[in-house]
Amino acid sequence: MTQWKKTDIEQAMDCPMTRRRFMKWMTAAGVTAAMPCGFLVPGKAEAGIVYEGGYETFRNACPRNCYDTCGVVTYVKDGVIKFVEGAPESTFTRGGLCVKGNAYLRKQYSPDRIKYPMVQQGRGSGNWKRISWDEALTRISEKFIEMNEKDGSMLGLAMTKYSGNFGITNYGVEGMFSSLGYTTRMVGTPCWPAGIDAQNYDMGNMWCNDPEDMVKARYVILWGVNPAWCSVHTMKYIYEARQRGAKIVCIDPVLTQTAAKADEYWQINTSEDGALALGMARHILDKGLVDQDWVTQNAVGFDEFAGYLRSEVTVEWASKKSGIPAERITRVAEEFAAADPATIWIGYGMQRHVNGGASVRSIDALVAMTGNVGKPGGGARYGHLQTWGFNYHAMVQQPPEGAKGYLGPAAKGEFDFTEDSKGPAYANRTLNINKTARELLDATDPPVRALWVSCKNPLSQDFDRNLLIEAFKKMEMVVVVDQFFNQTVEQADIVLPVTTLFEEWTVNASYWHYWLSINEQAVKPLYEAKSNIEIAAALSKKMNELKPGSCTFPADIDTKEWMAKEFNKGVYDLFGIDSWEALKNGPKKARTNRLAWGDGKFGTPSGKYEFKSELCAEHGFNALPEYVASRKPYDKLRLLTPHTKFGLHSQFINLDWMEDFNPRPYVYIHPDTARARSIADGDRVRVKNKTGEVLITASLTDNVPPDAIMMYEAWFKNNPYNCQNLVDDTSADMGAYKAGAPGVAIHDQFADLVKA
Amino acid sequence: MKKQLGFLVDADRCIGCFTCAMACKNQYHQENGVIWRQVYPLKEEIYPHKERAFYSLACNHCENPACMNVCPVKAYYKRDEDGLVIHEQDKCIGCGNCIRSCPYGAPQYNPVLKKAEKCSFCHQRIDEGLTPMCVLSCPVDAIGVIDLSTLDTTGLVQYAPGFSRQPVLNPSVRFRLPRLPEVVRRKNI
Amino acid sequence: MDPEQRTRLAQLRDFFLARRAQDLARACTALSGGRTAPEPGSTYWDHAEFAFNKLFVGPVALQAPPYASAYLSTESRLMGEATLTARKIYEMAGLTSPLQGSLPDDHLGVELDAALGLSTMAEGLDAEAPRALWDYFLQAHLLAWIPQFIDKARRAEAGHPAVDLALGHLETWLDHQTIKEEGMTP
Amino acid sequence: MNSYEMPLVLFTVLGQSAIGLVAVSAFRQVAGPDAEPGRIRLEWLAAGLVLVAGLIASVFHLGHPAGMVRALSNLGTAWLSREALTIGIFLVLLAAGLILMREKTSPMLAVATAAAGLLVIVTMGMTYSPPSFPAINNALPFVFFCLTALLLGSSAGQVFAVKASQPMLTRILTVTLVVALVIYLLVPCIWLSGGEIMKQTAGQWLASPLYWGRIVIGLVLPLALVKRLKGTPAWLWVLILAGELMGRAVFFAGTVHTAANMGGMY
Repeated sequence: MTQWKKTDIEQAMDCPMTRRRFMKWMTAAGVTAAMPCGFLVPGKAEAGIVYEGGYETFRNACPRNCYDTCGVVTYVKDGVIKFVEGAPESTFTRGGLCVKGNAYLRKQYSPDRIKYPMVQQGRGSGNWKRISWDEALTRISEKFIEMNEKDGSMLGLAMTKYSGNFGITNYGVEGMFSSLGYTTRMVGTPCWPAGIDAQNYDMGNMWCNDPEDMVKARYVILWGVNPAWCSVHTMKYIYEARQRGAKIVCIDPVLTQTAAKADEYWQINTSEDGALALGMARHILDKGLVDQDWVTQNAVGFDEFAGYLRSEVTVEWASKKSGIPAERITRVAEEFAAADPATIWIGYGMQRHVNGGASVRSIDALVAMTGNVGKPGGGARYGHLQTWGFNYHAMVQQPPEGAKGYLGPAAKGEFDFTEDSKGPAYANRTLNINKTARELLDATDPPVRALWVSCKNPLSQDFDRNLLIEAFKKMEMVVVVDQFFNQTVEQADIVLPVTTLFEEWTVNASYWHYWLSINEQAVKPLYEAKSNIEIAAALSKKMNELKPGSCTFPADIDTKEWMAKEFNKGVYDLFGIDSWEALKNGPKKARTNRLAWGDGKFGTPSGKYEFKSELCAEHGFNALPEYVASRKPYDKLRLLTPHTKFGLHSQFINLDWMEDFNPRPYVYIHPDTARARSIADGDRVRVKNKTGEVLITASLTDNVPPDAIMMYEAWFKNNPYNCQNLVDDTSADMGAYKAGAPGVAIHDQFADLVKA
Repeated sequence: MKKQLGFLVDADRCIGCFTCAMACKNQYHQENGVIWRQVYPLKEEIYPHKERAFYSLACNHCENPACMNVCPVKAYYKRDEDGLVIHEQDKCIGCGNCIRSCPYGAPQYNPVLKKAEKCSFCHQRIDEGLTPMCVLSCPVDAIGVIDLSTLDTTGLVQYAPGFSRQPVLNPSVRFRLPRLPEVVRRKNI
Repeated sequence: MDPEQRTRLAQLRDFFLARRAQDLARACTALSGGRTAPEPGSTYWDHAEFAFNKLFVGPVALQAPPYASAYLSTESRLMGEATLTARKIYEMAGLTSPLQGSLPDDHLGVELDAALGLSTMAEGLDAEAPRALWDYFLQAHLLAWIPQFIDKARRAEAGHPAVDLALGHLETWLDHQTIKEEGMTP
Repeated sequence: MNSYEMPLVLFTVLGQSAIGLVAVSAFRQVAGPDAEPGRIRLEWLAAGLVLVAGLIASVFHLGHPAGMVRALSNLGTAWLSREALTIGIFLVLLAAGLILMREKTSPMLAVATAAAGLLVIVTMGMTYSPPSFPAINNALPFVFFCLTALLLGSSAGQVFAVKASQPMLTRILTVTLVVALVIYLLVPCIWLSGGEIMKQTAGQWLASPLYWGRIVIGLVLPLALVKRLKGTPAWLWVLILAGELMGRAVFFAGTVHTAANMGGMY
């Protein structure tokens, strides 16, 4: 709907006749002589491919860190994306996207995109100079080579990357680092590690049923999860389950949008989920509602667990701890045990506590003792990586020979499927990504000199932001690969423009549903943007130019070929396709592996569900899913910093379309708490704690309990708001076993606030 | 009763995710600030939990539309075959009378074109047998296309609380009211 | 358009297509007729480059995007209808951008370069078709967005004398086209 | 708060003032003391100019003024079209009056023009009372507009009236001022007992300095002056006009639209 008035000449321009008449005049007058243009060149008039309605359609996949990972159909005309839509073939997303997916055009064609490699004269000064890719890679390579000579290894180079872009070929960043030698890696994840470890101790792996089978459930407990905001496409299955007679219970410290859609909502005392689950387990035990056959056949250690319940746990104790009245606990426990099948969806926010892993184990135990594990419509749903069995060809690269590295065990991230390298004792130096600031500051011999940031926005997402600013100051060089000028690029020396999902070949799977989507390159990368593997190839070429043999990453690559190299027979069999080309006419669904533990063969050492896990004890935790106390408050009010529906971590919220619906951040306070501090709705308030402070607008609501305040993590375009000023880097209990580092207690933070 | 298309706003299924509002922007690229479909949170007097229940509303394609009646230059017409109220933007002189007179704020002012514009029920898509983009994009089927002449109105209400009662206009929209969860609050605070 | 105007246009094109300080220095010295501009390499031109990048290049959110469709589309977007119209106009004149698909065709530097080409062709004898095309490109395109762009660049927070110089010349060149237009002299 | 819509404020107030002038002068001719009715021609000319000024102001309100000529195409349902028509009729009659007038118009023409003026005010009243403004979705706009006409008609009329009929005009002015004062003080209170939107409208009006400015400068001060000076000074209409303009600005900006409270109480 542009405001071009259709002048007559414009119509004339549309019709080919005028163009032909014009061309005829051109040749006749022989004007192809010296053209004064210095930039434009004589054009060759071959017509592009034109499809029905003039659109070429491409298949893309939203690569964000989201349960739904939607398949996308992209409509391109004249090399410009005109329209995006959900892929209709997927029964999970059913042709729909979400508020963020529908805003993709504003990301792709925003004038604010980072266009060229640029270098900052003085970090944080805001003075940038444009440089060519060659110059940028030369500066970077010279720095890497200098570090290698000074330290004798590449350990001075650190990489921090996580879930900004889950396209599988983006593991080429890890591959680039491996090809440079043994480097320092920020390993682990702030997202879900404690829950992964818990489910590994209980069942041998994190594996959930196909969410589409939730319609078969007769009882659904949504425990600390908010699908109405973070998995909008799952809500229709929850509604369908209710349609068929299921009861929906939501347990969450905050009255979320999901809670408003449940039949019954329990406003639990934050981080006391373990106590509540154990209380329900004790009641089920007393009422003799345990599924004894299933337990004896499929589990070990139940008797010890029952002993623990009888001696240590009572419903009254659970009620006092969780704040939920005892008669409620007993009634729902009985309903849950009686319903067949019943399921519990365990959210990621729920395990971001110092006792997160233990809480997940006690909820798993609740599902197991009622025989709901391995049953369609049942299960302790958390997440899965069944559909991630790619080759990781981009990630697996060999270090240059003679590369020296770190002597000692190397932790592996949860997405690192490579077997443990049996080669020389050298390994990468792995630091805990959840303590990035502290680790970067404390690392010695060699200290971390250079930081490479890709698929991550540390200054919006990492914890103890003031300490992280100090850590950045210590770096001799910071290279950031990103699409927009966010708070991390602000502190970068060199920024490299990276492609959007429409400009690179890759493939995407989900950790929740069982669909697989290809991501075709729909348009040429705008300006001088390159995808992560193209950057790796270019860097390798420059490194070997300056110092032959210093980087083993292939120098020239074809990104489409590299995408195809990720596929293997396992993937083809799982999805019933013979080549990735089959994904060009729509996402495909996995044909098997969709019923977690359906065959009763668990991945635990005993091959059974382990109420009592020796492995867990070995790793320093309780063998039984015992109650672990929550963190002692270090300030007056609990501070919750969950996710907003308008963004995904720090992406999308800066787009002008999104600002129409989500213009500014708020801190949500209970009216009583606000009145005690004479704060009115809409007042500017200062939220402070030992870590830092945030200036923000107050919004009064009883959705939050009186002893807690809540603000959403987000990056607004020109707004210094950052909730990470308040979140310290205290670890969660579990997470090191499967994710390489313990999780982080994001919601175990406390603060106080005062009228600004 | 003649065929009259309208929107079914199922506030019980609606999760206030704004996908419909953004799908409309993705389809028509309106100017910044010009919003054809807006997702209105219900105030606490109507739904006790703040910003936890919504009405997704665009144009209600009324039976007796205020915009059409007050427009001095007849820039609106109501299609006979399905009762959709369509705005012919090239006739519009930007007097703002429709914007002032529509109780539901459907016509919006386009500051660049200096004209009014509003939701057209994606009538081009309706003519092709497709559904409007907002309806198609909703992940929980909380907006539907209904034909008032054949609609079974059980469980539906025309003037939901929070939606201005205008019987003279007779808006072609029906609501299903949001449910209330049984809330169990902590007692030990 | 007389030769003096044409060289001015070429200098403006070089200015807005500049990649680094030296390009800016060269273009500016040419624009100011070689008068005593500070010698290249001094911090004057670094600051010019910093301001130039804040306004037109990045990586910070642009204060004055130098692209037609950032002003002529419904939202400040790139690769909009205006870009494709510009591409079609170049095609009509047998021209194409070597960076088509990566650098939006309606970048100010590219459009000024096209203006150079089209206006030259329009000078031809029986050049009825090119004159119509040049006239359309000037009236319906250049005059539609460049004044808005100049205004936005001037009101922007980042600024530098070198940038103001170029904006001034761009404005005078554009006014010159309109005056000639009214006069309808060929 | 909506936008102040200054063009509409000027158009409505000036239009109504012109109509008031003509109506009062017509009344003076028909029912005034049989001495000569004063400088009628000048008065009607002034009224004409004021109305034209109002029309020019209204052009700035349109996104595309060129389309104004088509504004009559929806006479069937649009009060705005009817308003344009009645203004046209009023202008024609006014012009006729000016041309045919010797030292005063024929009473028939004077009354006809005044009637046309009243018709304009009726159509204006209907145009500005749509269902989207519950507080004024009634006859109130018509009442407000009549008051504006009478207030300015009787006060500005002094300038043209002959000595003999000035007391009559002063009486009309005083009565209208009192009525207006009562209405403008009473209406927000009535709204406060109405629906949510009416309450919000009352809140906006009472909180607006312009509302109180109009009460003091536009009504109370003139009333006091007329009482003390026992007559209407020739310049009094300036105060009244200022009051009316302030009042009309509140009328447009302070009246709450239903769309502003979607999802809230009604």
